[in-house]
Amino acid sequence: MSDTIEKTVEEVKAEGKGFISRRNFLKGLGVTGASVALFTTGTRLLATPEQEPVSKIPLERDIYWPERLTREQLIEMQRKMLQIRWYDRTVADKMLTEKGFRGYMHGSPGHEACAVGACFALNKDDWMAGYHRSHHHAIAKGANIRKMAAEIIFKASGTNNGYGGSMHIMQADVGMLGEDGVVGPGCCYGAGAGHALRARGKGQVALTFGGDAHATTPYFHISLNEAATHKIPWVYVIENNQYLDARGQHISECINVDDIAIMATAYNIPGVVVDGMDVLDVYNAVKAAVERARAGRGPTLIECKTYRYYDHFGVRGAEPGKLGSFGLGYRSDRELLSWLARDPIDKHRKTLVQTGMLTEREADALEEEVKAEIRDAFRWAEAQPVPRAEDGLRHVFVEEESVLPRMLADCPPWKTYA
Amino acid sequence: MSDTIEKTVEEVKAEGKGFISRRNFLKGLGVTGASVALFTTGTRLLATPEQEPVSKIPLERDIYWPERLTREQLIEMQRKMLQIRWYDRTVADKMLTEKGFRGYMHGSPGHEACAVGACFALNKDDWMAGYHRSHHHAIAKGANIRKMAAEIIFKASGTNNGYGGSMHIMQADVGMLGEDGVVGPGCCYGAGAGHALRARGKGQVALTFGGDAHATTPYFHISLNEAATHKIPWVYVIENNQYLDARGQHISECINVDDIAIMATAYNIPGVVVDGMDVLDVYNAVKAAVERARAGRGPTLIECKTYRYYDHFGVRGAEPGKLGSFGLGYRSDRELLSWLARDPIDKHRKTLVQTGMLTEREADALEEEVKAEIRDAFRWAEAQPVPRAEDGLRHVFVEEESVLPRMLADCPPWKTYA
Amino acid sequence: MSMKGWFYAQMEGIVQALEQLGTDDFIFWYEATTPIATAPGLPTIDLTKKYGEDRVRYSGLDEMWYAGATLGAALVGSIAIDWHDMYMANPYPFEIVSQHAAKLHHMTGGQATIPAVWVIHISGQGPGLAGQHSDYEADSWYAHVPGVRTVIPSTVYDAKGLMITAVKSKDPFVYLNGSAFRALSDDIPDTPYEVPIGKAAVRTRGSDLTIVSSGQGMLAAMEGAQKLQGDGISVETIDLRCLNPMDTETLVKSAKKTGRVLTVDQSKYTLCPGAEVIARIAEFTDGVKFKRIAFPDAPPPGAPEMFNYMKPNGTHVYEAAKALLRK
Amino acid sequence: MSMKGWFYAQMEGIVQALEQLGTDDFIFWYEATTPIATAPGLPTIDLTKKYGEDRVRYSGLDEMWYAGATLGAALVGSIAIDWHDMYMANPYPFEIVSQHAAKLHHMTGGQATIPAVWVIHISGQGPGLAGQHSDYEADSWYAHVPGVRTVIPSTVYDAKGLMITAVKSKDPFVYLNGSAFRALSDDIPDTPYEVPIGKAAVRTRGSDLTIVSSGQGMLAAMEGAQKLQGDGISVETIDLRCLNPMDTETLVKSAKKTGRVLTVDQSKYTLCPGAEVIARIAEFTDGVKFKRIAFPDAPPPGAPEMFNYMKPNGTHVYEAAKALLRK
Ligand SMILES: Cc1ncc(C[n+]2csc(CCOP(=O)(O)OP(=O)(O)O)c2C)c(N)n1
Ligand SMILES: Cc1ncc(C[n+]2csc(CCOP(=O)(O)OP(=O)(O)O)c2C)c(N)n1
Ligand SMILES: [Mg+2]
Ligand SMILES: [Mg+2]
Repeated sequence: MSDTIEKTVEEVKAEGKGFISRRNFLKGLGVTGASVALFTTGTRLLATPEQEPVSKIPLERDIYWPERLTREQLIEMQRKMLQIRWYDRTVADKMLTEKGFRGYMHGSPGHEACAVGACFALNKDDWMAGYHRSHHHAIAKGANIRKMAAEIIFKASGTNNGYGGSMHIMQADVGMLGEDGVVGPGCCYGAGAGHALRARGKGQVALTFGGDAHATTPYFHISLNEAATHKIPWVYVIENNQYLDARGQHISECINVDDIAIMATAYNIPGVVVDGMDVLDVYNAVKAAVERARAGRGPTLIECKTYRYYDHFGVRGAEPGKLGSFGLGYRSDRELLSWLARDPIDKHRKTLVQTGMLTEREADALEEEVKAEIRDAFRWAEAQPVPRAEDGLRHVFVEEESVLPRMLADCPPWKTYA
Repeated sequence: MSDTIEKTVEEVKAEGKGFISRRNFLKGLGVTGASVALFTTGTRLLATPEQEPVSKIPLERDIYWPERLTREQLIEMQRKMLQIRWYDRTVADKMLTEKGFRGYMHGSPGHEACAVGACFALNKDDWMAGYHRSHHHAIAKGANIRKMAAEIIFKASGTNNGYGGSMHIMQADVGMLGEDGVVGPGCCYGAGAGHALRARGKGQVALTFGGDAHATTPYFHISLNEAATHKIPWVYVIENNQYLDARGQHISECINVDDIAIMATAYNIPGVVVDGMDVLDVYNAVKAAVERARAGRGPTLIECKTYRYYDHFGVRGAEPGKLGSFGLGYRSDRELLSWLARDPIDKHRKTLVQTGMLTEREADALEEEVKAEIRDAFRWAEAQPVPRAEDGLRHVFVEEESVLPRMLADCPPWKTYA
Repeated sequence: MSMKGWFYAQMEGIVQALEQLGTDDFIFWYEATTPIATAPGLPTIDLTKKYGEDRVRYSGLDEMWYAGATLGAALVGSIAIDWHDMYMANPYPFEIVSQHAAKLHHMTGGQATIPAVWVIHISGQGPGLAGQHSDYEADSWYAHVPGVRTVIPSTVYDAKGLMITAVKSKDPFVYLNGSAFRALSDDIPDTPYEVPIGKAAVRTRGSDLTIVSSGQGMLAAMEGAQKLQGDGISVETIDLRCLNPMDTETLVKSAKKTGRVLTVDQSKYTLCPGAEVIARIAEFTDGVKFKRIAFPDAPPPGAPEMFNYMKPNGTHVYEAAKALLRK
Repeated sequence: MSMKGWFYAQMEGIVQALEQLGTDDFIFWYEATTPIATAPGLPTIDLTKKYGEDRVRYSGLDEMWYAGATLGAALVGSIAIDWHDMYMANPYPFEIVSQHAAKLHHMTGGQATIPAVWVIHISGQGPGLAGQHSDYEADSWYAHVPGVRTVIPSTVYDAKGLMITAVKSKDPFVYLNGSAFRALSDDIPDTPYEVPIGKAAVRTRGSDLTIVSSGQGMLAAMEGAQKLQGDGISVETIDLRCLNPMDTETLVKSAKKTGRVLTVDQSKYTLCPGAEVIARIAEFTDGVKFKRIAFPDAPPPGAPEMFNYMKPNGTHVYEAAKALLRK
């Protein structure tokens, strides 16, 4: 790690290095103009095109991390984003068209770059905690997609054996601590996990994903404060899609600052705003933060400006075969279109094609391959058995086969002692 | 309110106005050099001699509020500080010397200027929430000292009729919401009170006092965030005495910033550091914040750098008739002495004498008067009756005379239904 | 009398209670449910319009904040309501309710009054949401806290009446609001009325067997009672309505009459409200036979197969009652 | 065997459990009590020295933080202990324990394991501290949460044995730690041993009357039992030790034998653990007579006159037993 971490933005800028950006990187590859100009959303929160540190402590900037990715990795990023996209589009279409489909989703389309960019910065044995909207996180961290498809329709062979469903997918063996139906605590147990990992001394780090509303919860403060004070190897990635739930409350009505990242100032740690629609931008920042954490320099708060194409929950305003939810009332279709125009998958595809890593045909083929894979996954899932009713009494404890069916007239002790 | 509130510190400074300080005020009165140079505490948190806004939004600075206080008010400040000092010194001495004395205290000596400076900025019908160390707040807000003396020894005629004791003194009719044995929530219900007061439309404001450890609690963040977002007329005064409890943990081990006031940046509100040993400095800042709140401009976070002369709780290291606790281990006696040298009562006395508001004799007489008053209060308290045992079952509800004595063999329903 | 939905009844209760108190000094925090209620042929109730945005405040996602803010508003004398409709966040207000709201009147020797209501939604209703979003435990948590009244309506009539009682009271209330009742409508009075605290409601009168339940447990209890009546069994069904204080007298009198008591809870078995019911009856009368059914001591699973198996229903009640009658 | 204090026994339990598991991968957060324990003639146990500051961490005042951090550490496979000795802050870990720790194993279909112990101190002991600092309610709150074992020792032997059981278990535990026991010493084994969960301890054997209690209630229960024995009454005294799961069998067998059950709780009356005791016995056997005493449904007042009157003591137990025997 270079010393520049401890310098101010201005100093680094003055030195004329450190700000090796996506633009420069692409320029280096002979590609310019690839980044689409960012749309603004009125007077609301702006996405910023370059990763500008908000707090006084900047992240290390003299390495542009994506430069070090291989062609295979850059293509793998695209594959993962496509998997996420088609997984959720498939769920959306099923919700719209299949009577009796018992899955549901908090759709992640729009957020793909956040999940994939961040998870690519992690090793397999690093841990990641999701939130309620975490299909994309699970896939990005390498969860089994078939089992995920089975889980959201509560099949006995789902990731969680049908106990959890869409909001609680966990896959421990790929380092996914799980989604969380309660908004907020993920940062707290994520940072706690980081604390334990440091003690273990194997250089692992932990990462928590959160929505913008995380910034309004009690856990946000205590976790950042403690993680900063104790230099816990932990990265906090906020996917600021600007809205809370299906009421459509805008985050600007819930906090008094333009960028959540500025809150890092209260903890004297780097707070960074990145373009959440650019997988390389996200990767660059998270990778720098992960390196910083691994080096014992403590946590980083990263805010990805992003957007969710669907409604908060479910498929209101969506049409089969079409991406996104329109006419939601709390947001304009124009706003949605402006974000669709910056789609992270289109963008990365362009990068891959323009840099000669994929031909247009190969890019198409990749997409078809993923679609087939997802189609298969859901077919497999549908063929799986449902759980047995009595199994609801199992898995309450590791050390107890099952608990008693206390709703039954002949619950065992009744017989035993009567 | 002038427009300067929305300007940056630099702009205001450039205009050459706004920073009318204690020094300037005293200079205007022909007194200079009255403020004692501040001691530092090694590499730890520094008290800053002038009230420097920490966040980007400064408090209005073109009025030096103490200038508008009458002689009577300036003397009344001294009286209140003396009452606090002698109330707690008396408790300390009694704890040290009277076997069977059943009161206790989290001593406030050292903090007098914080309480008095802040409460003088409030009207009687403004509300104030204390914390566990709030003898000084109660007295500063005008609570009945006799009844307080009775309360801490659990007399039936104490402020709380003996139900509360030292940690829970409340006096509603002077706008004191009460102390709190749980560290943290006071900011939350304080700000909630402010919200309700605004709706009532009578221009009232609410103020919460907190210790430095408040900054580590979940309530700190959510209250400041919501109060800032909704521009709640509320002022948050942190008395940073640098230590947590009797373990002696220093606040710098619990937060990652030098000044708690910087945390205001996360909420885009003024965050101000003041000299908590200078009653006028505290008053000036809190008064500006109160005016700001009343004008509908939202909350302010004010950090008073201060010190507690006694141990966290009780009288370890103290001697009868002597001020302060020495030899505590977790802090050096030298550090304590350096703060004693900046005593807020001595300082204000000097101001009063040097500005001709009191002669030395009158100042002495004031002190004697207060001592006698406190002596009387404790005498009165000791003569008061203790509560009746069964009264513990009363006051559980407003609308129920008393609850049932469920520890008794003959608890009423037993008889009724048997 | 007119037909009103559950929510309309509650909103009407709030407005009428404030009218009776003659005050507009009222603060209401909400999260997911906009306080606008309609009912066919009746005027729309819109709390925000009526009292203004400074009093009726949408407060984002931070349940801990508005639980505490509610206390603060009440402490300075406003009637304050925390409309806590995020059941997965039920433990959040717990600190403020148990350590502050429930203790301050006593701890201040009668000075502090807390005219506040924490309307805490409990769910546990549908399958598919799993552990956190379909939980039902908060009844016993809050009912074990002294210094606060814990009520739990299961009829539209009580939803309104208990709301009026709670809002008018100078004491703090926890008003548990079962999500299963959201779709319920009933013909209830238009004029204000109170449901007294500490008085259980006898929903069916009978002499063979007493069934005691509360909140959403009443759905299974009533279904079971009907089936039993179909078999010619005379069932007395008691709806606690108020968990703390609990109506010992009604319970004991019914138990003395029938000699058999079945408790039904959607809450988790261990220390469910039914445990308190049985303990009270057993303490104050002899020779009664008891049976208790409840949700097993397990989190609710997501899969409908498992969840529906575990949630007590009318058949469970019917069979348990039969077993108890054979005892 | 050697004389050990309460705290020493617990620290020894932790160290021996880790030794038995053969792991050092252990995280311990504490607040007011430095984990250094001494006992006459025995080696000092200093957790910080033994495991390092990265594992044994003093974490300021933020109970909510380390309650959650404990969960995180456990989720990634470390044995994690939250030494929560701030009883006035007992509701803080409640969200994490009830909504996460207790549900995650089930909600993940058996994947997540949580080898964590939340050691939650309860007080309620001395007068003078009033409502918040001398409270005793958390037993029922936590015992009503399924998916977590709630244990509550009242002897030095159990303090160690239950700690070993809890630390070695792959399941989450709430270990309720009564402040009244801090000064207790006893001659207990030096070697590791476990106290089985779900097994109550019979402290005195008898045939006239069963007294059931737990935690600090045991102090009054044992005092009362002694007095009764002085009168020639044969008392069976049962210490629950584990509130959830509760040992129904031991309770029912004793009740069948004596026919009379008195429960004693320092917890608040409504839904105190004794309510569950009575309900279980009443469900599974007939003809037993019951009586329950507990702290009244009121916050504990500060003044000693009031507090000492309300806290159940040996005389209360004695008199209640006498009344029950006359019944
Ligand atoms: C503690 C809590 N409160 C409320 C909810 C209901 N809820 C679920 S998601 C959500 C909005 C979250 O917004 P954000 O963090 O921005 O994430 P997004 O859904 O936009 O991805 C709300 C209010 C919850 N699950 N948990
Ligand atoms: C929630 C909670 N945790 C812990 C405690 C125990 N405690 C009482 S005061 C205190 C230290 C508070 O420090 P600070 O806020 O700096 O206030 P000070 O005592 O220095 O005035 C602690 C840990 C408590 N009362 N409440
Ligand atoms: Mg969002
Ligand atoms: Mg302090």
